[in-house]
Amino acid sequence: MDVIYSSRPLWAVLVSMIAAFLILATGEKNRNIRESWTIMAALAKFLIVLSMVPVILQGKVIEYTIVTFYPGLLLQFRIDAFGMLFGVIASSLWILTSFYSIGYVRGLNEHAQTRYFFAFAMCLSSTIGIAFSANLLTFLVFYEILTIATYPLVIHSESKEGIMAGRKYLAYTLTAGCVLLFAIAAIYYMTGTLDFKAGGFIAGSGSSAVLIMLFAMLIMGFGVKAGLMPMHEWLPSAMVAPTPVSALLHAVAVVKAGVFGCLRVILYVFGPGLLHDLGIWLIMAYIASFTIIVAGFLALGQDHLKRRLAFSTINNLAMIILGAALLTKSSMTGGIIHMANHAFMKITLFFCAGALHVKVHKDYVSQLDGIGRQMPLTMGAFAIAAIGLSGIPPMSGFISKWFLCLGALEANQIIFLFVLMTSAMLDVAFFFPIIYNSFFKKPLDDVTPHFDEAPMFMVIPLVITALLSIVFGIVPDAFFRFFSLTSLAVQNIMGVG
Amino acid sequence: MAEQFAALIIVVPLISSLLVPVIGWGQKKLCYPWVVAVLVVPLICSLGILNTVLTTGKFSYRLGGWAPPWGIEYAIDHLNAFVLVIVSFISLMVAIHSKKSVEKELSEKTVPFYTLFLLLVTGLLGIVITGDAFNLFVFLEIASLSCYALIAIGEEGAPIAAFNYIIIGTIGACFYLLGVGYLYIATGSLNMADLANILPDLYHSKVILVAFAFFTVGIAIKGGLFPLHTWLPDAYCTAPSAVSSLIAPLMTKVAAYVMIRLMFTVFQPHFSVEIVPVFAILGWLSVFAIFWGGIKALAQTDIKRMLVYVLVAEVGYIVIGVSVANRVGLTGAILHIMNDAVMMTCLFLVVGAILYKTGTREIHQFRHLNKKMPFTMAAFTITALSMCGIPPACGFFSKWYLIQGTIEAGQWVWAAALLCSSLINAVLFFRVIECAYLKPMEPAYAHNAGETHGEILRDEAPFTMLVPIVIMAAGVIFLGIFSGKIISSVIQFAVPASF
Amino acid sequence: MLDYIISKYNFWIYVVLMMIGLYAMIGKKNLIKKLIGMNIFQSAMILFYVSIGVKAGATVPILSGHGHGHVHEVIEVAKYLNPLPHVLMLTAIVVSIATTGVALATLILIYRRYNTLEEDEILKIRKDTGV
Amino acid sequence: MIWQLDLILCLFVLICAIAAINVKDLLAAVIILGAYSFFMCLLWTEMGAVDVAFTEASVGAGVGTVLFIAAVSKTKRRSKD
Repeated sequence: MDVIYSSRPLWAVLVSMIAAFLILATGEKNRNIRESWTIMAALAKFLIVLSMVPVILQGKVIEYTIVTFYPGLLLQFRIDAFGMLFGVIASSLWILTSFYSIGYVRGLNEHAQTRYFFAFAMCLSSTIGIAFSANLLTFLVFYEILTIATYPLVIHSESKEGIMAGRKYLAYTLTAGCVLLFAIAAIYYMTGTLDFKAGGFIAGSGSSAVLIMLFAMLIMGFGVKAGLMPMHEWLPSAMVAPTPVSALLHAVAVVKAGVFGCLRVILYVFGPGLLHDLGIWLIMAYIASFTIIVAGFLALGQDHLKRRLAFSTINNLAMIILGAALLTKSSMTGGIIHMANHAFMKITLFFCAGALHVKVHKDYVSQLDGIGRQMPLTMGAFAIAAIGLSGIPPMSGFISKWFLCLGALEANQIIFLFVLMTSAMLDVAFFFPIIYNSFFKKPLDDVTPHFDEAPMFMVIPLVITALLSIVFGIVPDAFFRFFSLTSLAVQNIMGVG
Repeated sequence: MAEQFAALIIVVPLISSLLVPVIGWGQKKLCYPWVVAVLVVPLICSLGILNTVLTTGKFSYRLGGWAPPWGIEYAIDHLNAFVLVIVSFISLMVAIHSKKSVEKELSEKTVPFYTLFLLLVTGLLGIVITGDAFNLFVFLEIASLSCYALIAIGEEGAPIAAFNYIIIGTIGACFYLLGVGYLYIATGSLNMADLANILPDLYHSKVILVAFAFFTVGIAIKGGLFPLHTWLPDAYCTAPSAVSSLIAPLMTKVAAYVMIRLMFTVFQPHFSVEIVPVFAILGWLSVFAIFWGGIKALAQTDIKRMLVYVLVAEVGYIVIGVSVANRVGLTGAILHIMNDAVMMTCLFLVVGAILYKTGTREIHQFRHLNKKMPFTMAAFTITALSMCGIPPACGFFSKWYLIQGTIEAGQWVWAAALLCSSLINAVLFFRVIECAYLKPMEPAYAHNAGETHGEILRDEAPFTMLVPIVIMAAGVIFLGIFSGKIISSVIQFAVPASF
Repeated sequence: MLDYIISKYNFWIYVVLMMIGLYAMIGKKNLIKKLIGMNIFQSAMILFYVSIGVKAGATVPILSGHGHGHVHEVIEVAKYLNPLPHVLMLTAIVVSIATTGVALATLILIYRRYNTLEEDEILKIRKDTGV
Repeated sequence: MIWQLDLILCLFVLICAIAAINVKDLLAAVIILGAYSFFMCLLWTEMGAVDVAFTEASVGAGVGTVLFIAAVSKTKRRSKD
């Protein structure tokens, strides 16, 4: 494989970190200048990331070493197709989220906006770091920075509820960090290397009992952020955060970083071959299935819109992990592409929830009767994304579910096909009442019956993401070449494994 | 030139400390600039020494020109050159920071304070630089005596804490001296290098065993290792803030250095590992130290007292690194000597600044400190994150090596203790951060703090305090990022070659 | 066994003295008593060092020659005690008296604050005042 | 070295040490401590450590006792144990 040495990955990470400090220095007084830093950094980051896509598609990898601690122990960026996919998702959605955030915080006249934008930029910086990291150590470093950078966002409201959610979040993620630190140290001790390798690198370095233990620890560590049950508890609580944060947390950065970590562990540390030999892939798939079903049912019971979306997130993330755990070519394709598709659809849903919150201060599903007449654009986008998540063509969710189902068949595990089907039914069950109520029910008294949308800063991003999820459903390879990147990643993994 | 550095590093602060009263007699205000100026000299000397060691390898300086087995020798290798830099750098930073807090807390006693301050630094530097077992005792006592006196001039309760420290510290020093005596009986030498040559033939002698036991207990007392730490919390907590920010990070670290020096240089590692099961005991004691320190710290509402208990746990870290007795663990221990010294200094300096500005150390009264003292609190937050082991701050990397060490030694419980301790630290420090950065959880705090409801004005610590704090906080990050460089250029040579 | 004890009796004395000192330091409540114990402890240690230097039939390590360059006879090492431990103890005595001095100064501070030197009373006062 | 003398001195030292920590009158205890130091000096002289003995006599038994007496006179004389 060709390796290109370039400092572009570093700049992609640094640009938002620099912006974060510029934001801090600019402060509350010059809001427009401060926001312009965010936008500029987001655009710059996106362009840097995008400029590397063609290189990756040629089958090359881009590498940059920051520091070497020891032979085999270094902070290093290496961009492969899988990392690139995540990088593109995160950096493209940041632009939209930035605009949306500006509309949101100004619409609500939030406090501590500087801290908010600072933490936001730090989050993105570490997310890109995670996407581009070449080894487990680099991954862990950025993963922990992400943990800390998200904390100010979770407690943003500074209410009692927010602080409790923040404590819960820290308790879960920091414990996970410790478990990871131990597991990674043990892997380094056993193998002397931590570099991700398509198809795994750990095979044969220890007894199967030790390997299974390490696998469990790594999945526990990354599974916390991915909301894998029973470690999902922090995620619905973290819904007290402002909506753009939830959007970013639950669609792009934090939970996707967890999923990305799980997939890295499954596909690039252990590898399909080893997991088959150890026989833990099936257990993993069952855990994921359990999460899918239970989260679906729990979502049904939520009246708070954002909490319902949170459980839907847990459900979808588990689906991605299921795809990887089934270890077939189609299921992997489905899982990896679902990372992208879910990101666009889920961020749309959260954007809609935020728009409702800002415009009409409604947070509960039961309050949404007839709201579609007042905010047709918002609820239209909501409908598109919800339909997409349920897996109905021509939205992008269909593509990923199709591949996942194919994968379940390829793995000769019909049961997972049923799991996916059940999940789709549950999706329909908890999304469609919202769509129906908002468009067809008689409006509640306090709903303005004529067109009265949220600020355009908020509406335009959510319309864009909704449209994109249709486009990706029809042409999966459009714009960002997600499909090509996915198949390239799968090819790499299967080619070796 | 480096030869002269080795002498100057002791002589300059020693003589200058005697000149402090002379200067203070004339003009009290001149003491502070004098002390700061004097402390630059050890820093330059230690950097020069480190440079020489790195380029030409280890060397020795004969005091008064007497040849080693009889005369006192300053033997300098990578390990003590490294620790010398830490000690001299931190003492300079604390000295710079001390100006305002000494004026406020010890306005009557400025002159004795600075005299003793320099003596303490002399003692610490001497412990590190000397290559003679008895000379080490003398410097240990110089440092301890100035410590006792400095602690005794602290707040309410300080004299009694200092008295306890005197009693227990003397026992520790006497045990060390007895150890030296028994070694002398067996070998007839006091020079460390000489001892290292003679001792291997005598490893099965009971006298050596007794000496080793006395050394271990003596140093454990001085370093505050659980369960011999009982004097430590009161003594360090009641001391004036300028004093505790010097002795809390350094005294324990220097004791850890002496432990490494004795166990791996004077005695061969295989003696300390195979013939005496001391490391199994020390390791388990450290596990208790970590948990006990962490739990006691959780119970405190006074931030300085909390830090002191965290310090007890941190001593446990270093001793675990020593106890695993392998190369990577020891690397972690030596790295943690540096990292912990920097982190602890930063935290104590921050506490000193907060105490100076707000007059309180109670955590729940820290409200709005992020607005009042943004830079101080930012430094605190960075260091706190480092204590929790968040990369890329330095705490993460020492933890990484320590855990590698425990894995290599197969001590899973020790590894678990290290990991649990980061979680305990997270609870401890996020509690403070919540209090300082966020609105109060209970509205009850709102009126009893008696604060204005208007804009909270910035009221940052004075410049002399802020500069060292910011430097230390930056150090926390930089030492983390460059820890690989530090290990490959210094620490890997400092670890005994027999590993 | 008895032989063994008798032949090394000053080592035994040093151990006993040390234990007396240790007992006083830990068991006594009066702070001055603790300090007395500390002094006993330290001098016991000095006794140990002095005992190291003792040799049967040897004498004080002072040469009976007439100064430098006039030593007529060969110095027989066996005839003299080992002076090195003695020299070390000179330092140790100075250190111990310095420690005692600092401790006494601290004691006076304590007395001024609490008006007593009994440890239990001080603890009680501290507890009552809530410090 | 005369072992009989040695033994007697050792005995005195021991008695003084025990007495010093058991006398309730602190001034008396301090004086006994001075006596203890003095017997210690004799013991050391007898063992050949003349220089140590001189130092101890002047510093330990002399200065030390003076310091102790000064401290006791500034504080309480009676002790509970």
